[in-house]
Amino acid sequence: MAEQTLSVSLKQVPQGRLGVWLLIVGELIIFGSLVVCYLLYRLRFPSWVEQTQHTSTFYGGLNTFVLLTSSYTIVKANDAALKKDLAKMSRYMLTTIFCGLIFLAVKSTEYAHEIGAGFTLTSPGLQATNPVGATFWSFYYIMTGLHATHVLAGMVTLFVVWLDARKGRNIHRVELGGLYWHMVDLIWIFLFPLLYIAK
Amino acid sequence: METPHSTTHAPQGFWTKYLFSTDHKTIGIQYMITGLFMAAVGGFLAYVFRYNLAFPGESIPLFGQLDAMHYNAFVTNHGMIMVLFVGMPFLVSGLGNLLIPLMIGTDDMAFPTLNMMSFWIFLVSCLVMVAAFFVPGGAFGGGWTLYPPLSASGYVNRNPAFWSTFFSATPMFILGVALEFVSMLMGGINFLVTTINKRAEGMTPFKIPLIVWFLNIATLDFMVSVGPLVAGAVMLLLDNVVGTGFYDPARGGDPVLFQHLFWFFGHPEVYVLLLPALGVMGEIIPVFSRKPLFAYRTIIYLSLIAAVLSVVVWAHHQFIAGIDPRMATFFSIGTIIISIPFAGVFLSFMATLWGGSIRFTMPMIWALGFIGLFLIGGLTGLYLGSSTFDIYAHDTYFVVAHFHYTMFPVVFFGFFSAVYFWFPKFTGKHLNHTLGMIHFWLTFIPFNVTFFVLFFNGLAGQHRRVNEYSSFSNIMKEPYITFEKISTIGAIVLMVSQFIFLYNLFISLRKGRKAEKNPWDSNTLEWQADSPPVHGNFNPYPVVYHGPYEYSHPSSEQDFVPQDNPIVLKTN
Amino acid sequence: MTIFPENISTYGQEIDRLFYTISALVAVAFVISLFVLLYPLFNNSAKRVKKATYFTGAKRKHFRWITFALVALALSDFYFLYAEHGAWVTIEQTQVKPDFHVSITGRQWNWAFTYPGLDGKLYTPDDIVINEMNSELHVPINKNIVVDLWAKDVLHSFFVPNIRLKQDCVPGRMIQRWFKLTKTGTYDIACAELCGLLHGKMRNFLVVESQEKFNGYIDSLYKKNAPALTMTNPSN
Amino acid sequence: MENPITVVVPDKDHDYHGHPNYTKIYFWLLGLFAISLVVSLLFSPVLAVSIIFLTAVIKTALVINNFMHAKYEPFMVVVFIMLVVFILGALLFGMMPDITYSRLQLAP
Repeated sequence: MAEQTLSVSLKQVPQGRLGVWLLIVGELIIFGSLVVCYLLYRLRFPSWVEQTQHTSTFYGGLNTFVLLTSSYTIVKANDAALKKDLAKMSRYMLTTIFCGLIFLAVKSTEYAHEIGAGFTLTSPGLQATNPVGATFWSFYYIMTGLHATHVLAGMVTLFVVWLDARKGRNIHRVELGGLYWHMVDLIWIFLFPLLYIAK
Repeated sequence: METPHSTTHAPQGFWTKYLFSTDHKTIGIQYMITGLFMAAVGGFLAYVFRYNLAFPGESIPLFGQLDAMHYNAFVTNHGMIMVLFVGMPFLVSGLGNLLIPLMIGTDDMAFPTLNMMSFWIFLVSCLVMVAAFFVPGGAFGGGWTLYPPLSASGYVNRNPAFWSTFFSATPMFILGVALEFVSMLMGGINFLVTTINKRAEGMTPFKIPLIVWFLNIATLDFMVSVGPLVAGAVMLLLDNVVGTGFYDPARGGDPVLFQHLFWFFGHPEVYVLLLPALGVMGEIIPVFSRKPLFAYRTIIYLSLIAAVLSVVVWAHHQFIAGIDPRMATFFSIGTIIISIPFAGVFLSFMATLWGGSIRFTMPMIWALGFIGLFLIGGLTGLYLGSSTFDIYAHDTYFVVAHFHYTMFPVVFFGFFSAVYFWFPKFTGKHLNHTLGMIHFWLTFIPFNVTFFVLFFNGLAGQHRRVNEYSSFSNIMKEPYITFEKISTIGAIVLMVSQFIFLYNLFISLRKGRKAEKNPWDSNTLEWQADSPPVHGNFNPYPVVYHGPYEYSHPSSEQDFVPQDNPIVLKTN
Repeated sequence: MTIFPENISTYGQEIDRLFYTISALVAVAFVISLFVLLYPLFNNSAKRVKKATYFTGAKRKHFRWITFALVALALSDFYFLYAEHGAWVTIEQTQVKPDFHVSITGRQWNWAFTYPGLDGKLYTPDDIVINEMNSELHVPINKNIVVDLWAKDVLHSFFVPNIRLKQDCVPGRMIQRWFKLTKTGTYDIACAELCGLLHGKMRNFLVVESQEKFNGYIDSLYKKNAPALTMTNPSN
Repeated sequence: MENPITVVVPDKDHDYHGHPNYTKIYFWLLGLFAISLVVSLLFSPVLAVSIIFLTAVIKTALVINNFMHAKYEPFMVVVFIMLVVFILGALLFGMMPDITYSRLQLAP
């Protein structure tokens, strides 16, 4: 009897990783709800297709490439961390953060481009002629903007982790930062087709 | 035996011990005190507008005249404060923090610093909510459901000059709620990780006390259902502050979208509050019946089913909001079906009483009161789950009475049961029994007086959120005018009698009878720690051998077998 | 004292009947549950029963009673879902042939009524609009009246307790409902959805009258409004 | 008697039971990305959109399983991911009749 009850029945995930997984669940539902709202409106207004013509597949594609690469480098960093190869890990982490920087730079260029064409969060110019179309741009900015904020947050997190990890402290945090970073990548995997290539 | 951790590292200074503590017990008590403060705020708002309803146009003692603008603001804030700023800290954060580590036999939460942070964010969110009353233009008055376009555009009940600035009431209201969500999400991650990873050795899933199960189901339910509302609130905030058109029909937006997003969270939120309260009953009833909880595993399965169902029935709040009538039928069926698992849980609690040896202690009386009242609340839910009757009853006082019959027992009876039960554990002092009895009867009876008459007002067609019913002379006639007055007098007695509780807390803390380790002869692990538990809770960590509800087991001499007692029980 | 206000519509009776049906079921459930709750409290107090009986309810034999209760609950649930569905279809999903068609717009803070003009059609330039606080909506008795519900600014909810009809008006969509009234008189039209400062003052009247009186009212209205028919075509 | 609590030291004795070939996965992801780009330029919208979202789903599965090591995690983590899908599905199909298929009409 007593022997039987002493066994721990659930296989355990380390608590840090479990926490990050739960955070990811929460974040994915928030983003997913935005995507769902966008999808509902997109299906409601076939005329939004004109607006999607104005998003730049080039910038979007470039950013997809950058984020996929950064996902790859952070997973390699984690691999190096497990093998206790601190120099390699540090290099890969910095590459990832640099990829994040490139992403934000491309995003800013893209925003500048769109704002120059008169598409802003409220698109006052568009509202006069095509009020329904203006809402597409609200969605565009809220979704990409929130995503860019997460990229920034991920970069800061990774940087803080790197400060410790390069000296060999708290190496397990590389994986946690990496998990978060992959989530940012996942969201982009869906935003890219939704906003840039499904025209 | 090696000491697993030190119990002498308790922070000693005033600031670190009582304010910036990472100890789960301190944080839990901080949550509860903040919740009590917000309950006082919410209660005062209720008193003011309840008085105004019964005696329209008269000057309200302690307040003065109440105009329509403030009436709307008070009703709105009363709703939001009572649900998110009283219910959540009492039942989810407060009880969760106090009980989870103790009941699963560990020293603290998985992430103590995160835990402290979530409390401080919660405190900031409370301050934001209260501060919104003092900004130019007054607090937000668009209904606690925040329905756009009223909440999103300039058509609000306030001076448009104060409208679109960020530090006006609407953005503050949304911000306060958003901060509360952030705090609860952080706390929720903590609860789940703690329960999954930090259980004492031997505590298999079905040896976890019911309340820990329920707190975790509630937390998970909260975490997965709050996302859509966060997204919706971000869009609402942008509509409000920047002027986007997510909910503006002129720009293709749809106000019904926000209603969906709101109730997708709003309905599970009811269960987020209900489940911990049920968990409290699940702890109290077996202890004072001296019997195992009836069908412990089945209760857990039923509540898991209910938690899954709870996220697919949300549109029953919108039967007449212009949704597709065929969808309404679907959601009506879902709503009615969800009554079945909860009926199962309640009947199991009642079955626990049968064949028991019932001790009418204070916590038991509150628990029984809870079950009696929630019975009325749950059964009147059947009227409203029926989409056809909801055409008539929606947004009338029938709905108000119904959800006060569910929410008031859940939040306050659940909270009071918990306080009367665990007060000796966390303070080392017993509460005064006589004062407790007076408090119970002066809460139970006035509560029924306040809300039972409102069912009839609702059926007579009186709709809610109207500050002066005098303009509807066809609907508002005798005896409904008298009913309003009865309800208000009941509410005032109800509120005043809560001072007995505060007095009881105060006097018992100072002069109360000293409590032993396990005053109720209870099984669960928290009673095996000291009263009050030291920093670190257990030394050494307990090892669990039995389920939490082995009362009056035939093969044991004592009528209770603590979970960490290594004796072998014969099963028959 | 009657529970409900006087019913004047053809389908209001069904809602009242549904209420009594559910009440009967709920009363039975309430009495049984109360007995289950109170019986052990009197019978099994610690003074009378010194030692509790040990059973966990894990066995199906013990859980049988609860299973019975749940099945009974499920059956009664589905009984009244079945009972209510007809009324739901009548009120919400039925397209009746309109004898009289009127458009009602909720705005802050009154109901605006639009009658068809001489051409008998709504949304044409000769529509007659009545847009003031406490105004009256005149409808004929014993006729199918179809109302188009609109909202101009924020959410409103068209509520006439005596008809047992309530419907939210949502900006951005038109919602059609119908009723047929059986009794003449003046009744309240309220707004049941919080719509801002004067939500509580948003009260208009429904005047049900005979066809002759109603025709006279429409004629007088047309005479009075004829010079001021400058409404733009709302259908665009 | 040993310390009775299971102290979880993160990744101290954690083993992934082998690792996926990250480089291979990375090239798969890039390949799928290229497919979605090419498809969007060549095919008719309906076909293109279906293929694009198919690639997005495959990419997600690859990232979650390999980069996030979900395939080495216990069942619980899979349940969490399924919860997200369930919630978003319920939200989408619950709201679709009201938002997508309702006609936008402004009050006269």
